[in-house]
Amino acid sequence: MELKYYFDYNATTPTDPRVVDEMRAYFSDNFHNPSSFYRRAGEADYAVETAREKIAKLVNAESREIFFTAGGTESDNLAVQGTAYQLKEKGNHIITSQIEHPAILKTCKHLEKNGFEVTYLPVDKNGFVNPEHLIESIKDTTILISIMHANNEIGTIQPIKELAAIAHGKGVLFHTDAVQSTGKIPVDVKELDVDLMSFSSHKIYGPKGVGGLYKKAKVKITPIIFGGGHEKGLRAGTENIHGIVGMGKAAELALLEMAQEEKTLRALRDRLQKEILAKIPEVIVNGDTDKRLYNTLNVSIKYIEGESILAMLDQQGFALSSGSACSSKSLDPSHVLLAIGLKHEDAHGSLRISLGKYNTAEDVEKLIEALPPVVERLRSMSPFWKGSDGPG
Amino acid sequence: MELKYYFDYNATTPTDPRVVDEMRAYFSDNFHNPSSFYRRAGEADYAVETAREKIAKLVNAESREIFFTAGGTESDNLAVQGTAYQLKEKGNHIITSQIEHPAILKTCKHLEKNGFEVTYLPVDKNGFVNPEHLIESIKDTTILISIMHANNEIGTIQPIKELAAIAHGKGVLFHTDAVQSTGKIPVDVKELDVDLMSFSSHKIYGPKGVGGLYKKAKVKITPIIFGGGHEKGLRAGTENIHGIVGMGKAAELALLEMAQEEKTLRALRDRLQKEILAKIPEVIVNGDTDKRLYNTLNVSIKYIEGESILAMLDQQGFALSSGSACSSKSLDPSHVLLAIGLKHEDAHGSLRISLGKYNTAEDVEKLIEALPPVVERLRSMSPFWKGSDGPG
Amino acid sequence: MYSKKVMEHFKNSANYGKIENADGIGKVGNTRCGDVMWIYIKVEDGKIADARYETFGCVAAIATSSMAIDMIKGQPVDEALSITNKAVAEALDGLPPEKMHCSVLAEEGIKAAIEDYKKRGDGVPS
Amino acid sequence: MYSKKVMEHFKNSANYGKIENADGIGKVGNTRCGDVMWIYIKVEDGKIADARYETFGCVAAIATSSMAIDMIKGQPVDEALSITNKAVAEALDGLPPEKMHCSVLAEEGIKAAIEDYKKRGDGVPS
Ligand SMILES: Cc1ncc(COP(=O)(O)O)c(C=O)c1O
Ligand SMILES: Cc1ncc(COP(=O)(O)O)c(C=O)c1O
Repeated sequence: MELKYYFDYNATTPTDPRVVDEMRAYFSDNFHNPSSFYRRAGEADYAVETAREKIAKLVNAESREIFFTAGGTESDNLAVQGTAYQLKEKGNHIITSQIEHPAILKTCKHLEKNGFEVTYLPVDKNGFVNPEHLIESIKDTTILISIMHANNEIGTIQPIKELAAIAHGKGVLFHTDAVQSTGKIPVDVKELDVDLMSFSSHKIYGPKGVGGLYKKAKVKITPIIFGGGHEKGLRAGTENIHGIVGMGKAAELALLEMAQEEKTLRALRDRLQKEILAKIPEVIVNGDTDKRLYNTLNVSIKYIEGESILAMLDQQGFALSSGSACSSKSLDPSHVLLAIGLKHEDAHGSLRISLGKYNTAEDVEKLIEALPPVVERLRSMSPFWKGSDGPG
Repeated sequence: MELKYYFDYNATTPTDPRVVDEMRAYFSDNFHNPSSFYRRAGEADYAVETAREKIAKLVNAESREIFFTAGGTESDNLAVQGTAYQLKEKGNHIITSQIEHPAILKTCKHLEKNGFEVTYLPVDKNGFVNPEHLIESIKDTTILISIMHANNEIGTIQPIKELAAIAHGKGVLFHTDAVQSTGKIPVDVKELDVDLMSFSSHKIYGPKGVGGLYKKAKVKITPIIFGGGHEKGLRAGTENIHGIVGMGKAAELALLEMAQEEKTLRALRDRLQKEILAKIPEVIVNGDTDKRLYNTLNVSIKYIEGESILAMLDQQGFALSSGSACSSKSLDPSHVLLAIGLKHEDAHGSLRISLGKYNTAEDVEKLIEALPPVVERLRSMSPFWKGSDGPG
Repeated sequence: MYSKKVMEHFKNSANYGKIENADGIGKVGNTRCGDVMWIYIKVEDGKIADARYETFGCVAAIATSSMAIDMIKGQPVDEALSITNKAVAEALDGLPPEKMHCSVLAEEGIKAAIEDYKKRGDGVPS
Repeated sequence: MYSKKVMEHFKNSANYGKIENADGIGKVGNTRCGDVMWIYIKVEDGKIADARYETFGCVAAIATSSMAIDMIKGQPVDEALSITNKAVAEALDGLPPEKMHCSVLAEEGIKAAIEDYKKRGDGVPS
């Protein structure tokens, strides 16, 4: 594991070696199809169900309320499309927010082309949905509200419990995309009282290619992938046993180690924030600084552009991400940063530092050392930096 | 690897240890998100594209025509739903066969509830679709024909080239579910001239949880999972890198070793068939005995029921499957066996023996020894066996 | 999926086979659904002196047949009549939900055999 | 994703910064799209005696700026005018397709700077 200077844990995490160990037996030995008849198939089935229990425990659900998918994106699609198609006779209106992950936003755009109406709630400058706005947006035809738990770019944590209560007060189902929060902070489906919740394995040191959906027992949704009746008919396809076992182990470890990780990573993140603000002038911290994922720091470094910063840092071995258009392969910068009111140039100049359990204090010191000269050089190239006329 | 007496390779295969080796680096080391900016992400991207090339080579496609999914079921859904929704303005009629995998049949049933009309072509007693029937079934509104390449239960291999030519003669798109043939027999998308083709990793000694769709470059279909624009917008979700790398390696190995495997397994399968027919009276071989997967043997053992046979064999360590209702958790026996005209009791009494590269001549001899006494005992319990009145 | 008891009865059942000149035969089930059970009984002094089964069916069908025979052998006919499918399933330490119909078949098989016996006693040949 | 040439120009570019009392300045691009390029030129005897850039933008924007400056320095003004975006991109051993617009920006920047110079020559102050 060569993880020095990796600061992009919100994008994906390395699989924990203990998770890899746990999966090892499920490739060539316990590889049997869980729905087959013979005893070895029973062992595979048992492994899948044990993983389901571990995940249920992490989010305080019942095992039978956990359904496996191929990842967070599929879970989001299943929740939103599945509810929309299930309830299309009842109504066609969906409410979500402007700062959701593309897995939600693009799914909603698709539904808009197919007879559904979608309200995209704005957020305030810290990234919060306003509960009043939510209340005002609910109509007779509203069938689903989907608001993410923690934002992947700025880390802002929404008051899901309050928002779900508003939904339920009006008899509307509530989904939350908890891909960034599950396994990082305590997530309790009973406490939040959500109907549907998405999560993903590779964000919490589990393998890629597997995720899950919590679905409250009494809630009915339509599948999006049909076939052999796996996952009680909600998601067909031969079970990804090693993936499921891996995600189960990752969930178990997350539950055990979450509190300690929070302590360590919060301290590292806070130090990074303090030092960056102290060493580099004209930096904006994006997202709420209180209700925020403890591992996430998003800053806009004024007058320079994010991809250039990433490239300079990459030369020195640092892996980070940016909300600049260039690094995201689209023309517009991060929709999240624009939604919290950033000017285009400040969104282009953003840097997301997301820490994880393999980050050390040394990593952090190195980044604190490396960033100021990079910024200085790029600013010296910029027409907007001191002595220039400012942005045109 | 404890693979003695495993005869259910059509259900799933163990991951080849060479494939596991190849994947090893992609859990904790090269775990980076391929679409990120930094250099290590470029390595992940390279690994994904290299795998894509290997798969393209196996089926004689261009790399850019290969799209990764979470498995054969998702590929089938993407092909059928994706074409249906893409072309819904053009027409609403789909043609498939009665012996497709549930991934196709259930998807078609779902589409029938949503304004589409589906023709399920019957097959003859060997499992072949009649090209004349296909021609007669095509209407002005037909937008897709989906016929599987090799059947998973009886192994019958359809004349896809001929069927695709019929489709194209009428300007209709053609999909084939090649989950059971890809990697086992030569499958050449250019030769077959199909527009879409599904395949799956875990049927060819690759890991579970990954599969793919071949889509001819000029064919346009609608995604079913929306999000971050992965797979050129056709299938969103952070790439399952280790899975993709594993499937790539499996494809590479399949291409190299397919011919040798065919020779070995065909001999073993033929010996099994000969000995079973010689040692056990009143056995029917299901499926075409000529155009059939070389690893597959499906027999109906008259007067007894499949689950009981499986259970007796399981006691001795043999893993097989059956088309009986009991072993499939539904009330009806295999829809494939009924479609080729078997009586219910003969479908219930079927046994599928599917061989794979870890089967040895000894395995086969043991099965040849084990089966007759099991059949004898169960027949002695059966009201339909000799001396009884026969089925009521 | 099956209890140990079920597997024991499935593997070691000795109660199968025809009874020539049975006093009652119950034929239940059909091949469509995959389970057919024939129950043979021999009655002496109002008690079931001997009983056997012939079953075409799954593990559960064979095990419930076998258990049902154990349960009625030596019993007065009218007590045998009162044996329920639940009792058979419980005696096997339970059955998977989708297999409960096999125990129903066993109950029906016993009832049909006794009915057949009674009809014959009434002078009505089966 | 970027060629070695691009990365060299990005890392080692020395052509950046203002020219005080430049004879022409070209300001192109906008912050919405994330790339802004200012090209400064100093003209002597009809040749571009000195040139510099200031760029807010991605790796490609900085590298094309730097390369463009290399290409026009010492050139007669009218030859500099004929430099195309393709020539800049080729000189960098190519650009990813989605970054070609940066080379367009470089071409436009040069043209704008020369235009500005010519205007001033016409007695029209910028
Ligand atoms: C908030 C959020 N939702 C959904 C996803 C999609 O999850 P996955 O990459 O597992 O498909 C991600 C990460 O990419 C995310 O951060
Ligand atoms: C013919 C056929 N199609 C589709 C599938 C589904 O593939 P997967 O199990 O990878 O979802 C299978 C196997 O289960 C199959 O045999």
